[in-house]
Amino acid sequence: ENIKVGAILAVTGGASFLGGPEARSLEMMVEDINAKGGINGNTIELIIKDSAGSPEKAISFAKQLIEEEKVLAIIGPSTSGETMKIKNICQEAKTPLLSCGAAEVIVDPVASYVFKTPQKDSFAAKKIFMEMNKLGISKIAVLAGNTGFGQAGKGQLLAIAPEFGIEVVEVEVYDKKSNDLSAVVAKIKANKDVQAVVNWSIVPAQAIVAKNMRQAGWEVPLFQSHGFGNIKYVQAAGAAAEGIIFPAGRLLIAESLADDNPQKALLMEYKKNYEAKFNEPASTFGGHGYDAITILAAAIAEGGNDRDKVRDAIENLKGFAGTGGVFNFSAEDHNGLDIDAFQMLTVKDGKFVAYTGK
Amino acid sequence: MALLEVNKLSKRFGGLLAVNDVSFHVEPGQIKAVIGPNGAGKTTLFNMISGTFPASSGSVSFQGRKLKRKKPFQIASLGMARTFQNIKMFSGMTALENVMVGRHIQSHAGFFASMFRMPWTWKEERDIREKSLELLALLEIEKYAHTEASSLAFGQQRAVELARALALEPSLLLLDEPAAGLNIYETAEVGRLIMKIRDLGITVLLVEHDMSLVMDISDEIVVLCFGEKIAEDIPKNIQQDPEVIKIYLGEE
Amino acid sequence: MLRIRNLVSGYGKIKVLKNVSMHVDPGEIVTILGANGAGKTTLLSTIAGLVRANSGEAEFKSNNILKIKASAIPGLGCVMVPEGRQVFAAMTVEENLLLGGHAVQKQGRKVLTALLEHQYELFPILRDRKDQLAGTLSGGEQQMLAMGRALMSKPSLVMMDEPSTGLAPLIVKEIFQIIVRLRDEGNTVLLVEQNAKAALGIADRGYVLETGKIIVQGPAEDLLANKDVQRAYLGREK
Amino acid sequence: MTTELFIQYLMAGITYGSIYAIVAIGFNIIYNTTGIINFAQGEFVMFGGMIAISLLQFMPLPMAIIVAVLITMLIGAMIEICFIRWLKSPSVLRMIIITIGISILSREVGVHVWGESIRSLPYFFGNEITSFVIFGAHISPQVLWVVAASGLMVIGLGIFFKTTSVGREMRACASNRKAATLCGINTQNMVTLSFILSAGIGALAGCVMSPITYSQYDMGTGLAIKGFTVAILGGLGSSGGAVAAGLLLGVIEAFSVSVVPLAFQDAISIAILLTILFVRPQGLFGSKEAAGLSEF
Amino acid sequence: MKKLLSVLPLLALVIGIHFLTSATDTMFYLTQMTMSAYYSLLIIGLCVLMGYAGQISLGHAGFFAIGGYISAALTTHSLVPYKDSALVVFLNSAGMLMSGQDLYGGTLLVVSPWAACIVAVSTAAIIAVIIGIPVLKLKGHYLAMATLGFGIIIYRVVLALEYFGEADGISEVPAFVLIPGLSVSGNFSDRVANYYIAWGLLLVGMVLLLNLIDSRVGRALRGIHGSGEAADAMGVNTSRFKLQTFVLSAVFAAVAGVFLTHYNGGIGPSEAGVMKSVRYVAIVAVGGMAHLWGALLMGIVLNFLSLRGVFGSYDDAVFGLILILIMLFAPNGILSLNIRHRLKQLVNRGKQDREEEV
Ligand SMILES: Nc1ncnc2c1ncn2[C@@H]1O[C@H](COP(=O)(O)OP(=O)(O)OP(=O)(O)O)[C@@H](O)[C@H]1O
Ligand SMILES: Nc1ncnc2c1ncn2[C@@H]1O[C@H](COP(=O)(O)OP(=O)(O)OP(=O)(O)O)[C@@H](O)[C@H]1O
Ligand SMILES: [Mg+2]
Ligand SMILES: [Mg+2]
Repeated sequence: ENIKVGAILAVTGGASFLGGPEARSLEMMVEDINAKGGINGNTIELIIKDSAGSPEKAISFAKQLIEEEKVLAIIGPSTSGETMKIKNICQEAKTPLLSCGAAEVIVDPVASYVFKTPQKDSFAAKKIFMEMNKLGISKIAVLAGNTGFGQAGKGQLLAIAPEFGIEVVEVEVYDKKSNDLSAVVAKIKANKDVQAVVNWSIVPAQAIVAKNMRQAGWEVPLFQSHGFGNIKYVQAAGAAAEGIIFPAGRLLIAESLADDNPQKALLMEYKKNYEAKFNEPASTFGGHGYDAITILAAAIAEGGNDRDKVRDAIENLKGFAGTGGVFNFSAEDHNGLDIDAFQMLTVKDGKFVAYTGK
Repeated sequence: MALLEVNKLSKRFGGLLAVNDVSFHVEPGQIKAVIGPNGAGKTTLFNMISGTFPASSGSVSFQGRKLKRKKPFQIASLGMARTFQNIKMFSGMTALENVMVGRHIQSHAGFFASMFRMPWTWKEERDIREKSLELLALLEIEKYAHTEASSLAFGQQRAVELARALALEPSLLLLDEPAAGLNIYETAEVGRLIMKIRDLGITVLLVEHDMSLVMDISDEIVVLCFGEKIAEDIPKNIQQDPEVIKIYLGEE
Repeated sequence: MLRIRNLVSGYGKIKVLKNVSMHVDPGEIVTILGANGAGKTTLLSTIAGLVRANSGEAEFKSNNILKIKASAIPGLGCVMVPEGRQVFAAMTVEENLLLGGHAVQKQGRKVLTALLEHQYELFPILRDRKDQLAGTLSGGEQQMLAMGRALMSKPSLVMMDEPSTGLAPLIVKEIFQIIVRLRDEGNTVLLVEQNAKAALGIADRGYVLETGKIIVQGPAEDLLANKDVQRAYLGREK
Repeated sequence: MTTELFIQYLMAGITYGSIYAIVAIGFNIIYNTTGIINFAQGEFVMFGGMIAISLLQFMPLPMAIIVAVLITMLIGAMIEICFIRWLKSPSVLRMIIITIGISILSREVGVHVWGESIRSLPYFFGNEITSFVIFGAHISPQVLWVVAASGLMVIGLGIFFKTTSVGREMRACASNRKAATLCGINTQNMVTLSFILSAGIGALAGCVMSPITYSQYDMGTGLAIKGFTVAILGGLGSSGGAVAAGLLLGVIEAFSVSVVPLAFQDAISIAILLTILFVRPQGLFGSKEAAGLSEF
Repeated sequence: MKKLLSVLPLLALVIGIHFLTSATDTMFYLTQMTMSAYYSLLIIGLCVLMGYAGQISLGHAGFFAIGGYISAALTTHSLVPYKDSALVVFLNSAGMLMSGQDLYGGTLLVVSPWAACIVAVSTAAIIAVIIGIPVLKLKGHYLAMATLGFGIIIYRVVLALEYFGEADGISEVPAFVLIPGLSVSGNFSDRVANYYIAWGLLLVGMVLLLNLIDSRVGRALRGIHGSGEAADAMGVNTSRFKLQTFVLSAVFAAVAGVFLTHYNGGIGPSEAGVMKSVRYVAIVAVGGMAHLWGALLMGIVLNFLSLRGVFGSYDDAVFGLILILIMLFAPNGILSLNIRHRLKQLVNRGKQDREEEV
């Protein structure tokens, strides 16, 4: 039997650095699954629709995939804004959706057919704040890109900071296409209270923030979000990337994990295969796609070609190791990751390494 | 009372005084001509009268009303129509449609009435069409009614422009070089037309370099030179005015 | 100097010129008369390369000009003063004139400056307006500018398309004097005019073009005396 | 505001401003010969940067930049020859739509050749964290490269258009092509030349700014919009105007962060520009007459 | 009357498509047909502005967004926290509010869609008047830039304001109940009704615009396009007509925005983007500028193809290619490629040639 799986990803457009690796990971994994004889003898037919990050397209594609292609489930979209537009559509049509969007509203409140694979922003924020507590930092500046990711992260940072006794003294949102942020860096640098900067975005401007801070001769710690999980940004920021601290899944430091880590084997394999096939470094974004398709595959193995059964199977999945962490889904938790999914990393000599504190 | 009164009108472009303190008036039913060397300021004068740009100083009254700060379309709707030295057709529209635009101020249908095609607009549309066809017939170009105006020959375009101006049912018609580019037969034809227009009760003020036309049809002539009025008189006297001969007409 | 044989030309499917043959010899003024739409402008434009000929021959100083790009023709010494006022509206008068000197630019600045001076002498008004944008000149001034611009390239053949249109009588006379003067200085002029009488008055020879065909040709005096020409183009005496 | 902060903002403004100015000048060059706005101008900047980055693997930096500029010029010429040259008297809107199409296609070429990721040239001097200090403000030396490069281009082009005959001829083509032909000017070559020139300038800009702003396949659109805004505000066709307007926009942007949230930066700066435009409809340095005479 | 007749074939076609799809069990096509119809409503409005009044607008996505966003925000942001404020009480008693329950059981008190629609469209109209007065004084490229600037400002504002959902846009917009039993919503069950609502609106718009251009006002507009100065001299109040047309097209755009937003159940910033505006202008141009039918045709076809994702990741590339090809080979728009006319011309030419030979 042929099982159709739909995917709506921002392969082109402003969010292509998410959708691109996601789509490639999906293609690679589906090829892999089918080459191994499919799931219980069923091959998977993957239909990728490129939304270019536009919600209206995502809506159109969701309806198309559900009714016309009658897909079993939909993977994606890449961004939270798009996901939120089709959340109800999938829910109404009782089609499982495995979003690669970051925002927590996707799974909170829980819609029974909607899941997401990227780690929760709130955990990333908490992880950062925990680190700050250790370093004795209490006054920070928050920068965010004007993407859904940046917006959600900024919201979490502002909401959670008081819990950790941290005061946010400056907040700025920059354009996702910004190509120089020296003015805004100068502005927050002028506030002498600022002890550290948290930058939350998924766009290349992350590297620019780092550069402009260091060029300004400003040496306070720079924290980034898990959106920094792409070695290309480190290369782009060059010398300025050194010492950046950020939470991320363990994909980026797979080599240095202990051998008994449940994620290690699959991380190494995914990384190796991806890098060999596409000749570019693997990123955590591609990992979100990888997680979505492997979770779905596991659920199909359980529930076959039946939307409801697959939904139930995902909800019952426990202890499932993915690139983002170990997933434990439940009726209340449609993300399934806890704060341990994150590990604090830093950049040393142009490479990601585990952060061990000062 | 004069239909049009031009009172001490001046226009300055940067350092250039294109029109300098010019006064004259046009009586109802007259054909009045403005002549003068190239660059004397005739077109500039016309532009100020019709409101295309404001005068630097001086005033224009039309039908006893001051035209200060009035926009061209407001002046047009008071009953003053004009043609242009370089013909300005509405490109992309037929000759008939060109003339129909001329009926603009004589009709009323606005945005909503037009969009919803109110019943009362039907009659108005019909009237506009009929009147325009009449005018085309008057100028003997009815056979080009449905030809695109800007693809017509030069002379025919002039006729369309004239018909369009007449469609306003103006009391004063300003003509800027109506015979330019026409041969003598066509020029004479234009002369006859202008007389015909006058006989309809329309006053005419024209700029023209073709002296055979000007001398034949105009009742009075104003001569401009370097922006200043140097003479105003009936044609016979102008023809003999030594200064006008010196700077404009030349010796025969 | 210029020799045209069986020229057929027009716009797309419309053939405006149907088998036109004519010639211009060095040092003469040749005028072409014709009603509106007869094809006079089309004839000049074809010679100037702006309109592609369908068939026929046109030879200028033993160059086959039908095969030459329009932009290369002024370099051979054949320029056209176009109908209407095709000045560079957004540029100054002096820049307009300098552009006219494109073809002689290679001969150096001196030559160019001298030519510029020459035009200012011919048309003193242009000197006064030399820094004004050409688009704001009066109709007559623009016409003079267009002529001056054409003369800047020291052409051996000047084609003028209705140069007197829109000009004051005095200036018209002046223009015609200039044309005569050009001839006297050894230039050759091909003149298209509505003002048939004045044109024939200064021309050596003339052609009458009607609906794309030459119907009468001959020395100017003959044309002036020709009954048909009189009836059609000269009209009543003033 | 402290002097230090003031200088910091000012330098940031000058950096953005110079970049906008160069793009705007690229627009002006083509506008001056054809009377159209080439919306693919931003893509020339992208090509310049991207090609130089790719070439860097085979040659030293100065070589890579020179070759990239030359290749981009070639691309400019190719675009003109393929899409523009053979059109007979195309309308302005038609040309604009064609250039928009070219811009979209160039972007697609970019993404398929170089992928969606960002790249950059190395800093000409030092690296990402090098900076020097004036009045307490920290400035990256690359900023000086950008400012110097744009300054040189502006002066060079100004001289070129105002005083050289080729420059004058290029402007004549914009004003009246038929008349230009009658003067013996090969209008088609002039147009090709203008594409080559503006492609070259765009490419050079793309190289000097790459270390600061990075290069990415879709960087052109944003630059084109800013450049277009600046070109209009300065008065189409005026390079001096482009520089003034570019610096003005850059400085407004830089200083605006001190009063309004960064998220509103563009909205504020463009609102200011529009206000200026309403007061001076021909742009800062455009002549009123010229604006009135060039119809759309 | 004649104009009414001219859209009858289109009406027949609309009904025909419905029956055809229902007979072949391909009703899902109606989803994208509905969405395209709304975009086309904007496009025909823009066509009158550009083709007939000769005024380019590179900011029309802005008006679409004003309509869509205001309607979405008013109908989704709950007024429960303010339910005792005088304004809310007044609105409620005026019947302009609507209460209900959200998907997860919370109570909602929001502005009713009819009221929101009226507010949204009038806001668009008022903004059009305010910016139209100065903007329409500009000409050519200057006008293009000013309208582009307006579009950017709107884009930035929706992206920066939390009220408009920043990067995520607004989701979970309720259905727009036009009359009881007939509502604009994306529910699968309402699809046929919505297809007819959208096309009904488009047809009415078309009739109105066709009436307009063939009237005193339409002639005046075309006159302005042909020669502004001459139109002025004919007594046409050019600035007023330009402004009225600008406002009219803004209203068309806003109405399209309101309806499509309710149909999609959400709106995102991509609808306000500059590239959208450029796209609309380009579609009008390839339709043939002063060619309402051409604009309509291209509006439907191009949007339909794009929304169906026919060209996948090459959507933009194909669009660019279409622009170039049509502008190179059919500069007067797609309808100038009229095959029958071409054939006729060929035949005629053949005849003519023969005549000439004789
Ligand atoms: N917008 C303008 N800016 C500067 N000077 C101008 C402008 N318009 C006209 N002029 C100048 O004003 C003078 C008068 O011009 P105008 O067009 O009125 O002359 P005219 O009498 O109509 O001449 P013609 O018979 O040649 O048409 C001319 O010298 C002209 O150059
Ligand atoms: N670009 C064009 N496209 C199509 N037809 C044209 C074009 N230009 C001129 N014609 C037609 O060619 C014919 C000859 O025109 P041409 O301009 O050569 O006449 P002319 O003798 O110069 O007339 P005039 O005295 O009015 O200047 C006319 O019927 C005209 O309509
Ligand atoms: Mg005049
Ligand atoms: Mg002619």
